[in-house]
Amino acid sequence: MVPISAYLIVGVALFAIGTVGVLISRNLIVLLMSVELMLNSANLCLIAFSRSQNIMDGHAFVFLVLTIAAAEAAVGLAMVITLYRNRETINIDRFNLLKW
Amino acid sequence: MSLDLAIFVISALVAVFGATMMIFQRNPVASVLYLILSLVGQAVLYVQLGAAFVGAVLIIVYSGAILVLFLFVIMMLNLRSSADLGEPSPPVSRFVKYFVSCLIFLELSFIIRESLGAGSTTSAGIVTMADDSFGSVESVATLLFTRYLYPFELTSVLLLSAIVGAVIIARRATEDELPPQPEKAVGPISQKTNEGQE
Amino acid sequence: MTEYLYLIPILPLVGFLINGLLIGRIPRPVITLIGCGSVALSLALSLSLFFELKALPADSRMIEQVLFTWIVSGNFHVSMGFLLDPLSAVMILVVTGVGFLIHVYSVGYMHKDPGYGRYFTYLNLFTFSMLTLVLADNFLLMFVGWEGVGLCSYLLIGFWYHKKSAADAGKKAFIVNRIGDFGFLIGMFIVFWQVGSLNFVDINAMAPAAFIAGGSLITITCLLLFVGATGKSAQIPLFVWLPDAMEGPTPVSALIHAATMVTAGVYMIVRSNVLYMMSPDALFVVAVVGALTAIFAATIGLAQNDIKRVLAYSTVSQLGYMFLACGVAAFTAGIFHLMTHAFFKALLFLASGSVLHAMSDEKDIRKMGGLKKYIPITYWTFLIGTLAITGIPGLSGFFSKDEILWKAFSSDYGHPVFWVLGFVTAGLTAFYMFRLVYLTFHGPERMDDETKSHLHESPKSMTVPLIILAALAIAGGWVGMPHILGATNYFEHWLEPVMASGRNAVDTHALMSTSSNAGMEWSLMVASVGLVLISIFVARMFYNKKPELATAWQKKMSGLHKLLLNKYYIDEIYGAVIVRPTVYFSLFLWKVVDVVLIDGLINGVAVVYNDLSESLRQVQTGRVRTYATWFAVGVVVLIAVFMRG
Amino acid sequence: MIDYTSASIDFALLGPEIALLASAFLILVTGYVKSLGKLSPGVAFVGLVIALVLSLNQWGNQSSGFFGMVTCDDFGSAFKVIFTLIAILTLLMAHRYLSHKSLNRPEFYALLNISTMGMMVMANSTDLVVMFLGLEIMSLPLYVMAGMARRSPESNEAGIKYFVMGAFASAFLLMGIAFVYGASGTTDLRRLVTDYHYIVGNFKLYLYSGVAMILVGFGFKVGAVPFHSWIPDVYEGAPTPVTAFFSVGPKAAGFAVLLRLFVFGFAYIGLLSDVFWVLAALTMTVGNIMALRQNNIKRMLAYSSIAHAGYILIAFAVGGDSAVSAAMFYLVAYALFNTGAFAVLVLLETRTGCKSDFSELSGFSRLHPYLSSVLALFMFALCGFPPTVGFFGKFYLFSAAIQSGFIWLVVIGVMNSFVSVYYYLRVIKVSFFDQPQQTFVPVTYSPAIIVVLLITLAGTLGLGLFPQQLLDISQSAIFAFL
Amino acid sequence: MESQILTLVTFFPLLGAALLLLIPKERHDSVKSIALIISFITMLLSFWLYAMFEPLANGMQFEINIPWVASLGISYHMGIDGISLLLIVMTTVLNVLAILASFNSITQNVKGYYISMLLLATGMIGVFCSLDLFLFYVFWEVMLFPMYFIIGLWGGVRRIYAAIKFVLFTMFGSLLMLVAILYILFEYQSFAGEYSFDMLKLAQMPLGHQAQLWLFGAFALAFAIKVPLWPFHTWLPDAHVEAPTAGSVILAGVLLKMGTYGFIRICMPMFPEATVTFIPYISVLSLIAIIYGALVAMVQKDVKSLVAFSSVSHMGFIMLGLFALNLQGMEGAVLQMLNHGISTGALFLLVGMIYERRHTRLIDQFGGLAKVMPMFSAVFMIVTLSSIGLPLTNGFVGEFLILLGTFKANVWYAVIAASGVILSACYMLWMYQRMFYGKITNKENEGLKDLSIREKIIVIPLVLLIFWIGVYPKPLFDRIEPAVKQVMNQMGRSGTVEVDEDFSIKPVLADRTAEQELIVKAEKEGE
Repeated sequence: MVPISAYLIVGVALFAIGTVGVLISRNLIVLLMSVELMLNSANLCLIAFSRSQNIMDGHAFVFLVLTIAAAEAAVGLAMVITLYRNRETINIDRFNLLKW
Repeated sequence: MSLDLAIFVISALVAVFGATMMIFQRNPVASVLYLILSLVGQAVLYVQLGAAFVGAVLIIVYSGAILVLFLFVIMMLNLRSSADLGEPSPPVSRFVKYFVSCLIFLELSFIIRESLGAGSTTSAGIVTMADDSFGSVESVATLLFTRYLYPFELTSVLLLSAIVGAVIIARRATEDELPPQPEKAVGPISQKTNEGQE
Repeated sequence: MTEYLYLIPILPLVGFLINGLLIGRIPRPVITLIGCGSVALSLALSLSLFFELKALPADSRMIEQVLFTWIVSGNFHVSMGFLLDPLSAVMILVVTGVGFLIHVYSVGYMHKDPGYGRYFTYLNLFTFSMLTLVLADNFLLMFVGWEGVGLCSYLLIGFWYHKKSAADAGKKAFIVNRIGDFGFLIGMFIVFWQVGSLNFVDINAMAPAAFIAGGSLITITCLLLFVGATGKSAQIPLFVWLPDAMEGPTPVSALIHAATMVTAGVYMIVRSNVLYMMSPDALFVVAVVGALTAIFAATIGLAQNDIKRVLAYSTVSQLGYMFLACGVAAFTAGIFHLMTHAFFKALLFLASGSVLHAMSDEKDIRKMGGLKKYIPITYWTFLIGTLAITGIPGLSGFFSKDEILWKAFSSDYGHPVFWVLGFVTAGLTAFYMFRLVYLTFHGPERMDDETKSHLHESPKSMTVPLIILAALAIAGGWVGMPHILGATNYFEHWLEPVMASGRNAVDTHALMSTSSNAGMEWSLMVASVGLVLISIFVARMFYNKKPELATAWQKKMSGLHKLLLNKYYIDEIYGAVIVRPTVYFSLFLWKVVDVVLIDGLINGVAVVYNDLSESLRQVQTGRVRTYATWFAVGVVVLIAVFMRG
Repeated sequence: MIDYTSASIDFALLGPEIALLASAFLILVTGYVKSLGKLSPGVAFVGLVIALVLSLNQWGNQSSGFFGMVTCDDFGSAFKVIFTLIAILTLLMAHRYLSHKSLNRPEFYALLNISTMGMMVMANSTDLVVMFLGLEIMSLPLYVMAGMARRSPESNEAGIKYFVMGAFASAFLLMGIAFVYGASGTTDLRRLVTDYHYIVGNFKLYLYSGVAMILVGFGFKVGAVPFHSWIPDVYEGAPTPVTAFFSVGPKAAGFAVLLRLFVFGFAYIGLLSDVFWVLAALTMTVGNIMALRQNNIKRMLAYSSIAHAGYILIAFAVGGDSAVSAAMFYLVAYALFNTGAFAVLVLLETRTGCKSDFSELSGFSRLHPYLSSVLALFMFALCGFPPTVGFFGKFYLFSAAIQSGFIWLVVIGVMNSFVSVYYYLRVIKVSFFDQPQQTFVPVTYSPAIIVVLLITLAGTLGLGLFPQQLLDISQSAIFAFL
Repeated sequence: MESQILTLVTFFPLLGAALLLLIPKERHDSVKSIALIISFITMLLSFWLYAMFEPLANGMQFEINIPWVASLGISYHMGIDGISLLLIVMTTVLNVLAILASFNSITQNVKGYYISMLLLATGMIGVFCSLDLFLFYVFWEVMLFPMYFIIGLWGGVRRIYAAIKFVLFTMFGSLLMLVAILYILFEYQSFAGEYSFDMLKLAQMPLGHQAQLWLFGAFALAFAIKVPLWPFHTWLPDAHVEAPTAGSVILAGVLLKMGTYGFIRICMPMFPEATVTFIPYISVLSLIAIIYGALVAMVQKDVKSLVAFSSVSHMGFIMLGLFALNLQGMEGAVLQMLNHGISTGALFLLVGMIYERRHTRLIDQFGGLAKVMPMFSAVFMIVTLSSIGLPLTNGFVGEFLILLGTFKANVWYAVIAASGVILSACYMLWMYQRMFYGKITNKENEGLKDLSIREKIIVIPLVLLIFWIGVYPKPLFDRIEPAVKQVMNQMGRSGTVEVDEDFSIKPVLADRTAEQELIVKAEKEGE
């Protein structure tokens, strides 16, 4: 049998990869996907913990999180569209009118 | 090497691989596809953890809907890999970013390793097979409609606001909006008028 | 009448207030009436009180009148109160008497001045202050008068304020006096904290118990008070202001800088004779300073060419005599000389004023000469004054100066060296005074024709006071004839009650050993008179008979002459050592400490903050990924912290 | 005591939330009918007022429902009142501004109400899941509102920055909740408290790291350093009424949750005090120092809001009843004068082309002595001068800290308010002392904004002079807590 | 009515300010006259206060104590003793004169100006009335804004710099004071079990030595900046020079007194032991201020900054007198607080008058003014003399007592301070000479008008006060003495210091340790 911690480590690893994605990707869409990935990795952890605690609440929570992720994706993508319309780029580094 | 372990290793590798590839793609379409790959790997892990229903939802809703939405937007905006992505960050800054992320990973995995098996309901943190109802559609549904009724209803509000928000942000301009300003900010705008102190 | 004691100072104050508040609105005759009248009333009152006092038995000649409590703070209690005793009686007579004459004189002297009203206002204020000074029953009220006369001196020296030199001189006088006051103040503090009172009567009674006679505390106290006296009475090292004070109108020089104010230091020492008697060391210092000042100022007087400056240095010199007297515990002699000096020096100044009046304010004696025939009254009165100051027997100056010289020699606190210094000074005095007389009134007429055409004798209002003062200069000394001449020293008897307490303070038989050596006294007297006569003769040789001799000597000793002419460069030394460094130091404090250090530090902090802000702002790059990086760093740290916990 | 296990589905507990949601629905429905679109601010207002009344009505009512997911107590009710008040003020000042900028869409009001509802959800629960959901319900509309001015690159940018950072923070928060769940098997704060011996004994590290990440998530919302960096950009770019709402609403909600979690829930973690000590000191210092050299008033106020968050964080380091009530008091105070300051900016910005740069204020007082005096008063309140409520808030907060021995933290706080004087006074300096650079276009008032100004002004001065009432409320609100 | 008179005096100007708000701002004349009337009535009220005040009586009078924020022990507690009484009277008088003096010089934003002046008056009077620390602090800070506006709006060229410097300096100190106030609150709570900000109650609380030192330090810093004690003085010249005339008058006349008042009202009764410990430090700083202020004043080119630095010097005297901690020194210091207000206030008023005529304050622009403006020069002379402490003017009485008291406390302090007396004569007379004496070198000075009726009305009361206090200060001492004694008794109550029969403060620590040693010795021997 695989220990729960292995699953958790995978979850954490995915989380870290998501973090890397947010930190390094200049493409706004990839960045959004990285955030999604982070949410998903948290979900994986939730499921794993749910398993280890043998309590199913985590499953319900994951359900809710999926909804949240969907909502965020919708709003985020809408913003991407507007940004692209206005600025014709989705390079996140270009959006630095506001600074200092 | 048991079957479980093999499945775990493979799907974990797929998940991690997909995630890694996702962030390094220049072409967003490829990114989306890699993310889907990763999600598939994760879904397998879900199933292994006795969350078959949630795993299924992950594939159906996530890969099927959300990521398609991404694809849809990418297509709509006609983004290519050659789209303006400017200069990559300087190596130092990139190193810092990797380093920080690694630290997060190391810290969290350290915590997991340290807590291994402590007080777990299962011995040594090894998951035993749960009863059938664990993770089943019925039990998840029961949970959602009893204890998690209120949060579940709240998600509807969330979705509503997301819809409204998406609409209001991304809708076409109406005639009552101001015409675009003469010096319409196009493309890279880097200069800023925030200079000159008193 | 004694209940009207307070009116003596108050009357001039009233005069001051009326004249001052209505300045520019009342005609001159009224100003004159108020100005002179108030002093005249004071004089009359003083005379009547004097006689009233005289009528009392010798040991109860003391009238104290307390008007109201002035300052009270815990056990510190000072009242506005006046004390009339033989000493202050003498002083008020001198002040009101000479003061009145000078007021009258001023009517003529100042009649053309646009600041006539202001002048009398100041003069009345001065009279008020001086009377307060001498009548005060405590140190603090005395200090009021003390500072008041200083103020009036300042105002009157700078009377012609449009002249820079006058304004400078006034300021100098005030500031130098303040330096003296510093000592006076501190001395007063010691007295108060030791004795518990500043009232003279209390001090006289309690000081012997409060201080250890001959101890260092009493010496310090007396020396500090003496510092005050040196400031007011222009002694070394604070004499520098007095010659400059001659920038004021001449009657002012006569009143303030010769007859009354400058003698306040002497008065103060005599007033606190109880304290001084307890400190032989302090007395010694007083004597030394007095003697040195006397000879020092006399030497400067030898070379001056300004008629008033010669008189000014002679005043400094004579004041030195008075301090010498005090220093050898011959307080009576000091006061006696103070009085006679008031007469003849006022006379000399007023006469010189008359000369200036005639000479259209030309002060340089090298441009005078032969005035004798143009202004005879002035000449004769001036000559009487000169004879009195040089100490020609029979005139007032002789008696007082001779007594001082004798006491300097014979007193327990005296020393032959003091006598020698005083003796030489007497010779020098005779020389420069007659130099003055010869250059001014005799010999060729060196003034220009314009001036010559205006030469005239002064009006009555000026000559009459001169004549009265001349009479006083002759006769004023007869009240204090020495015993060896077979006369009664009324003056000494009169002041005896005041001095007795001082003598009682210390167990001493001093001062009384004088008459035992009549032969010595006679011979010293003859010697000094001889020296004076020789000096007069030499002066006559140099400045009347053979002027070329004077120029020859002047050439021969040009270095010395220059030194004397420039007053030993004392002003310059003070300027270089004290004034200029202070100014530069102040500039340093302002420009460096204030602006650079303190403000620099504070502005520096502001700049640091601003720079910090400016550089921290750079962190806010506007790039989301940078923000996320910081965010992630925060997370790492936070988790790390929690992991340890 | 509250019956925490109640499974009753008692909608009365959700009265204010339902009112807001209903009004949002109504707006959305009517909004698509052109002729009814004008009604939407009114509908939103009515919804908010009803919510306010219902919240007030809940005062003293302590019960739990929905399987323990909804906990109604005075603490929550008090915060609900604060949220609705803030929303009402925002609504009042937003309407004309939005019309002026052609942003007056019915959806805005719906989003405002939904966001407010999200805050209520946050304040009204002791369950991490519900808190998280509430946070999202609050945040999503905010992201949208920040980016509302679609034609303005700044607004776009503000929206996307807020969104990216918000989502990033949410991920951490979620991970944190997952870890806490992993440690305890529950997300209910009450069980986390009652079982803490067991949890700490067995899963200390899970719990601690989970708590750390939860702290990150909510710390982000309140703008604690180093999770603050979005604030200046977003505040500057967003439409000003929205910024006004940002700077107090979500902050108050974040603090409500943080107070519940960290002062009461996880108070047994001894480390927290030190962590918050550092966070507070860092937050106020960074906020103040960076505010020093700003040229845009909105941006300056953004940094200042970071600094004020730092002051409030002192209460967390201190812990205990008086600190919580002080934090609540300060939040109300801050909401009042900060909203007031923004209301003046809103007025200014209704003139064409004005971006609230400092230079645009020069000579302001010549034309508008009263308005500029009011602005000055708000600045004084932000500085913490008496007799404004800003002073009393700080006073109360610092006194709570000193009583627990946090003298050095207070000294740091005090030194920080000293630094802040400089930049707040700069507003006054520019508007009063500087010569007008060009002709100053007069602002035009609307009744609504005058009401806002009057309310905030009255609150700023009135509560500063007579704080007793509010003090009592803030003190009694915590008694019914948890 | 009688019980509320302090409230009335304090808030009457505020009421007036509210009234002014209603006047249209174009109507300058009615704004001016209403402001004047308000301040005048306030002055009359303060005279009434003076008349009703019981001299030679102990304790606070006209006390009011109403709970304000009960749960924190904050109350609206007002009451005055002789010290506050005199300062209040001085404040109201100076306020009238300052307002009168502004009639011609303030032409812009007239209404705002007079509102600020009246607000300022409320703040100042409030500080002197407060017996509750919180209330005190509120008034203390409230004063800040009107002054900030007065300097910043109606000031000179560098007004903005000066205004900000003024506020930042003052704030810096007062914020630390706030921390100290909070700490006291906490200490008192653990001592008495209740919250209280009542100064009288707090003075009865025993505090540990260490705590006293810190608290004293925090309060002292705030007060020292206000005084201003060297080296915290650099805001003063800037603020004085840049402020309009009335601002300078109030600043010098009243605001600086708040610092010294704070020392006497708060620091000394509450932290007696620390006060004694701090004597040498504060005294040395005061001495530096005396000498330094005088020296720097000497080389100033601007009359106002000269007067400002002279204030530094004079305030040094006051501090020195206070920290002599004996009756003479403290009474002298309190009296000197009034004197400095009158003399320096008068100086600033006079400088303002000449500034109105010539629009310059540089000394070398003047010269020979005595000829064209005899009355002005005479008054200036009187004020100058009062400032340098000539006997029979007010300055002397205070300065003398300060030096007398200081001499008892420490001879060398007194000696050094007394040398400041010399220096003050130097710079003042030098300035006077350069401005008024000599020939008229500057053509513009030739046609200057002498004092107008309004200006005479301004200066005459001050001149009268100068001489009244100089000649007959006894009524003032009758009011000051019980108050000072009360402060000393409050200090003595703590048991760490002792008031001897001459009313000077001595630490008893040394004796006590000796006693304790004896006990210890006895115990050892017993064993």
